[in-house]
Amino acid sequence: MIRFLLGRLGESALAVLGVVTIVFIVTRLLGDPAILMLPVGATPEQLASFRAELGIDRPLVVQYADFLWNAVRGDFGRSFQHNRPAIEVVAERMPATLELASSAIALGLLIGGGAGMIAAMNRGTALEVFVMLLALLGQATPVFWLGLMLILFFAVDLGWFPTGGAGTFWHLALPALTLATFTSASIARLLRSSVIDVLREDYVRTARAKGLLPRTVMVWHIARNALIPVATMVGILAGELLGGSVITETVFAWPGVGRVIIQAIEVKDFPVVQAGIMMIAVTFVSINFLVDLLYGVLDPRIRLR
Amino acid sequence: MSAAAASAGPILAVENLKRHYVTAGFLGRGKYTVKAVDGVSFAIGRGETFGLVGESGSGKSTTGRLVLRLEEPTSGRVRFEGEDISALPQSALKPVRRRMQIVFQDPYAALNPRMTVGNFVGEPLVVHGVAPDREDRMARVAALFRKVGLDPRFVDRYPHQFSGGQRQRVGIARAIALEPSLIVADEPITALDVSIQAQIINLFQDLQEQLGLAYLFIAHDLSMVRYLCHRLAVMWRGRIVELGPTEAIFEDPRHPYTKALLSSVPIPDPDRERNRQRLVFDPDTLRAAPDQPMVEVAAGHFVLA
Amino acid sequence: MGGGTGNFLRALAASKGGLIGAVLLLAFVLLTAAAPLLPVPGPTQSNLRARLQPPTLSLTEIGAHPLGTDNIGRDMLSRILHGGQLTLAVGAAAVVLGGVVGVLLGIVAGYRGGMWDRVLMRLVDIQLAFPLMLLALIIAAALGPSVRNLIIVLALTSWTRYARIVRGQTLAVREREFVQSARAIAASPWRIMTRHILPNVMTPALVVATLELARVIILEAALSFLGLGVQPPWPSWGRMLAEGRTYMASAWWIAAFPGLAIMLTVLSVNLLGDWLRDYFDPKLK
Amino acid sequence: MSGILDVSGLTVRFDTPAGTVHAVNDVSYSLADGETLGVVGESGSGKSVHVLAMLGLIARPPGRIAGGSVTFGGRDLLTLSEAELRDVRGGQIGFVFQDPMTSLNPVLTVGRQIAEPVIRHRGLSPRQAWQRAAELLDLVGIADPERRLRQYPHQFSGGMRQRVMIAIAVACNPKLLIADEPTTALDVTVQAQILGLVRDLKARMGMSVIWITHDMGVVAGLADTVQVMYGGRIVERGPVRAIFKDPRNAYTWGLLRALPDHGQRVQRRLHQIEGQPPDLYAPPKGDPFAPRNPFATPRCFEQIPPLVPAAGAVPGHLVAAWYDLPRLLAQRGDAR
Repeated sequence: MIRFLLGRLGESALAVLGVVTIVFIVTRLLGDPAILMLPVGATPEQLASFRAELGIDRPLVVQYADFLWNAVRGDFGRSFQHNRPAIEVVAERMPATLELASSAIALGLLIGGGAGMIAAMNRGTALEVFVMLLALLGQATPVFWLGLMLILFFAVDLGWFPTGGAGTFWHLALPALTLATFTSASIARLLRSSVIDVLREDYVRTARAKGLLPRTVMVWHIARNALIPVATMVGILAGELLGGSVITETVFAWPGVGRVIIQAIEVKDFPVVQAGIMMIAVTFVSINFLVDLLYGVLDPRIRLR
Repeated sequence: MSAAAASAGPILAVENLKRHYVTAGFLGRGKYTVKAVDGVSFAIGRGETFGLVGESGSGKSTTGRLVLRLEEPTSGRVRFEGEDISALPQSALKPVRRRMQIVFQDPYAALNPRMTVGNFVGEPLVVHGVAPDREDRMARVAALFRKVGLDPRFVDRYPHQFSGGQRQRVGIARAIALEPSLIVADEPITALDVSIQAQIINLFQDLQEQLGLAYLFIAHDLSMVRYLCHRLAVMWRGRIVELGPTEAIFEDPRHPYTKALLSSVPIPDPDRERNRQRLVFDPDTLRAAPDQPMVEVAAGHFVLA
Repeated sequence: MGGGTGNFLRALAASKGGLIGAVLLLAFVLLTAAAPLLPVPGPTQSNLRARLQPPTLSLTEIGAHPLGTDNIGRDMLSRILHGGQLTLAVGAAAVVLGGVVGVLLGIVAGYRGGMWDRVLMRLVDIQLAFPLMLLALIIAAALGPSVRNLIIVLALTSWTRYARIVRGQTLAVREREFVQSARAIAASPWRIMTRHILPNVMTPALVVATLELARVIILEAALSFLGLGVQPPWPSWGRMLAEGRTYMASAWWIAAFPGLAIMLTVLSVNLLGDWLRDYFDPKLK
Repeated sequence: MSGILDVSGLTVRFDTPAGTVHAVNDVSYSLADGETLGVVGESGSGKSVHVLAMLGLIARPPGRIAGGSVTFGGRDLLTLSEAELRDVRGGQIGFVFQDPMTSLNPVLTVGRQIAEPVIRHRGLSPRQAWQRAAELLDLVGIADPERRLRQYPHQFSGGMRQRVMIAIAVACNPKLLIADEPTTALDVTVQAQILGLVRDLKARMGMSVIWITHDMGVVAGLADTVQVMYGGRIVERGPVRAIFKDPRNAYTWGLLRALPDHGQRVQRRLHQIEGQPPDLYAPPKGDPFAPRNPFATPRCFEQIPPLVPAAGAVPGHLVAAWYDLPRLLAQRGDAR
């Protein structure tokens, strides 16, 4: 188990390093930041001094090392839009994003887990078809469109919820539901097929041959095993969810990191874009690390190798 | 060794062959070595059937794959038709592969499900440029089909349209396509129904007569081994513990493991089976030194003492 | 697919979900492909006198707009059909591009093992540690919006899924005895990879492709919604949705219909993909 | 004829997209108290399916019991409700399956898996059940039971897992133990140990055993009665010595002849049964073995032979054949 943990920790660190590298490469792909960031009509002298200030006149390797070191310290430069360290701008939005994302994943597990179990336990019935149809629709619905439609009906027409912003539970409800739709649909579908796979396993037949009660078979022999692939999936879904939060936040004017990133892209405030992306990527990697721990807890074959 | 083999020298001579796997240990506590094959030596004469017998984990299949260089030996030598092939680079093995072929255990995994059986049997001819002309090749394939007792009209079918025994015939047809002098048969009847096993064993016998083939017959089924093999070697934990003429080993087993193994085989005769004395064998009492030589207890009958 | 095309089509016809998905998808493909030939106004042709007209939902009224018009009087039906053309083409191109790259790398990594495998799988892990939406976002922002860049971005988010599945499948197939048998007859690695491994990893790759098409269509719409995809005036479903946002309270149809189009397309692809997966699943046979 | 188990006319079908599989056809037999019945057959012979079906362990659909009755403890198992059947399974009838690697739940401790049926059927507290589980591990010859109970299946070897499966099967002192190819996946030395263990347990606990296998050698040593199945039917049944020494069905005879003779090594050709197993989607009109049977008479192709006492054989020796095998063999001068 310790070996497993250390291994996963190493992989997580490597993943973060990879993210830093991608961000570095992409920001260099953007072209000359000096031209992008200074107003049109800047003199060559101004450009040169700006480049020197940013350090982008030095060799790429040096820039990369510098970028890495700064990233480790959380220094992504100053946001010219807000005129303060980019990391600060992002960090203060982080709680809002986490609130939204964790509500969505909790909601997704609840709805998706329930729907998946209901579908698997009622195989061949109209109920299964209905639940799975809902799940298919949930996976096919674009997040931003769903958000807009929810606003249209529940906020604009019915006036039950605010159209945007944050603060109260009522502000959270619609964006969390929007974001949770895809997650719950995916979990429901995965759990159902996972349960169906487990039903074919020999050990389920053994459990039934022991004359165990259906409830015991369901909980301890089927669900317990069927949850293992779902646990892996939660890590991947977290990625979809964090990505989706960018859009959801934009649609609902939710003051989170995603919205800041989009706004920063529009005005080319790259320090903020970098800091925001790093923040989300690190969150994602951490979630996956936790999911792997959970995986080890669920599956003794991993724990006790 | 049979008289014919002695005159021409062995077709295959294996000397002190080893295959060790290094596996990561528990809790990162260093590595440990699995000695899958640990110093195996034997020779097979032309036209001879040599049995390699052992239970799972004895290293018998690995030995077969090492002989064919499908796996790389850790140390030791394999001489085929007088030539040391253990040091040849894979690219230089092509001519050797014409003379030495393999038949596998599982007739379901042994055929490419996406290739017609005709193309599958004809593939060696293409690879070795034996019959580049398609018409010529298909004529040869038809002849091979007849030789192994398959209807040549089936060449355009896919493997899933055949039963286990027929698939095994397809595998054998492919193996003899290049007219080899040695076939490694890796448990070729284990996965077949009892009523089909005899068909395949008889086919092996017939082909040996017609083509002068030598077999390295790997098996755990001792009754078929006794029937088919001229000589045999018993493997246990990566080493040969006893080697000799088949009858000598069955009539007068010397090694405790051989005795235990022979006494474990159920006899399809109620009277003899019920009076059978099963010999138990305690592996912990036996630890041959790593380089201990085998002792000749009778003509050609060797035991690891 | 040894059973032949006949069996395949018969099984498709016998399944409810698969058939609905296939028919729906085919209808979308044909309708959008035929959009220029249909008797609708051009997608960029505006008519300020007919702006924000509500849908008539009738195909018989000559000169009417069945799905209404947008804020500058462009016909919604025409825009949806033409936008779909682009969405489907971009999606298909990205899925094929990502698929070719991913399948190729997956096979090489799985069959060759060693360094190839380690490097490639590290790359995949790193990229998967990056929420795809964000990856697409920064790359789209970096490369600038254009159809070509859009395809590249989408393919870049897609190849890892193929590579992962195909590599895993290759590892399994590599141990199958027919591959050993191919090595035993001295078949070249190229021959083994193309004749023995590729055909046996194509079905999982095909299943990935359909599920990826669904994902890529949504992602494309999202990027266009954020203004990082297809550029105006050419219509795209995501873009139309973004434009409709402003008029949501007064003209719901501008945002509703493109979203519905996305949903139905993705739904049909997913239905087809689900069925394909079940059809090829050896456990179900 | 009344024993612990009476099977009468059991017929099982599988409805698949490719057609209906005639898996078990009109199978009838009776098992006496304390008897060991060896059921021999190849894949597709119906030997496993028929016992799984009678205890409701086949998937329905596609499986379907198309007829018959199975009397156990005075009740017809086929008419019991699922809840009543659950009380029988694991309590009065214990099961051991073929593959010990996949038959145990990988995420539960071995102790828990042994304790489950004891809690369920004997109503013991978890603590008492754990105690019983330790006794059972000891009974099946696993050393250090207290520690082993807390381990997971992947920490056991194949033979040890099969011992655990046996412990589970006999946990509630069943009247009947059904073993479905329990040693097929094991090495021959391990198989010998398991066979010894089952013989030992049977002597101690006095249960009846149905042992399903394809290995004639295994039944020779274990069974009182042998029942040979082919194409979903019983083709021959009788006391073990009679089956081996005086086979009356050409399939049984062929099977025995196809095995190498253990007595001596003669380089003769093995007797081979020609052809392929029957197509269960479209079973032949007559005797399913007829197309592969060198002794087949025209009637064999037309009509299914009933299972009747063999002429001039020991009591209880039944055969389904239209031909008189001993006479035909004598004509050929080929008696075994």
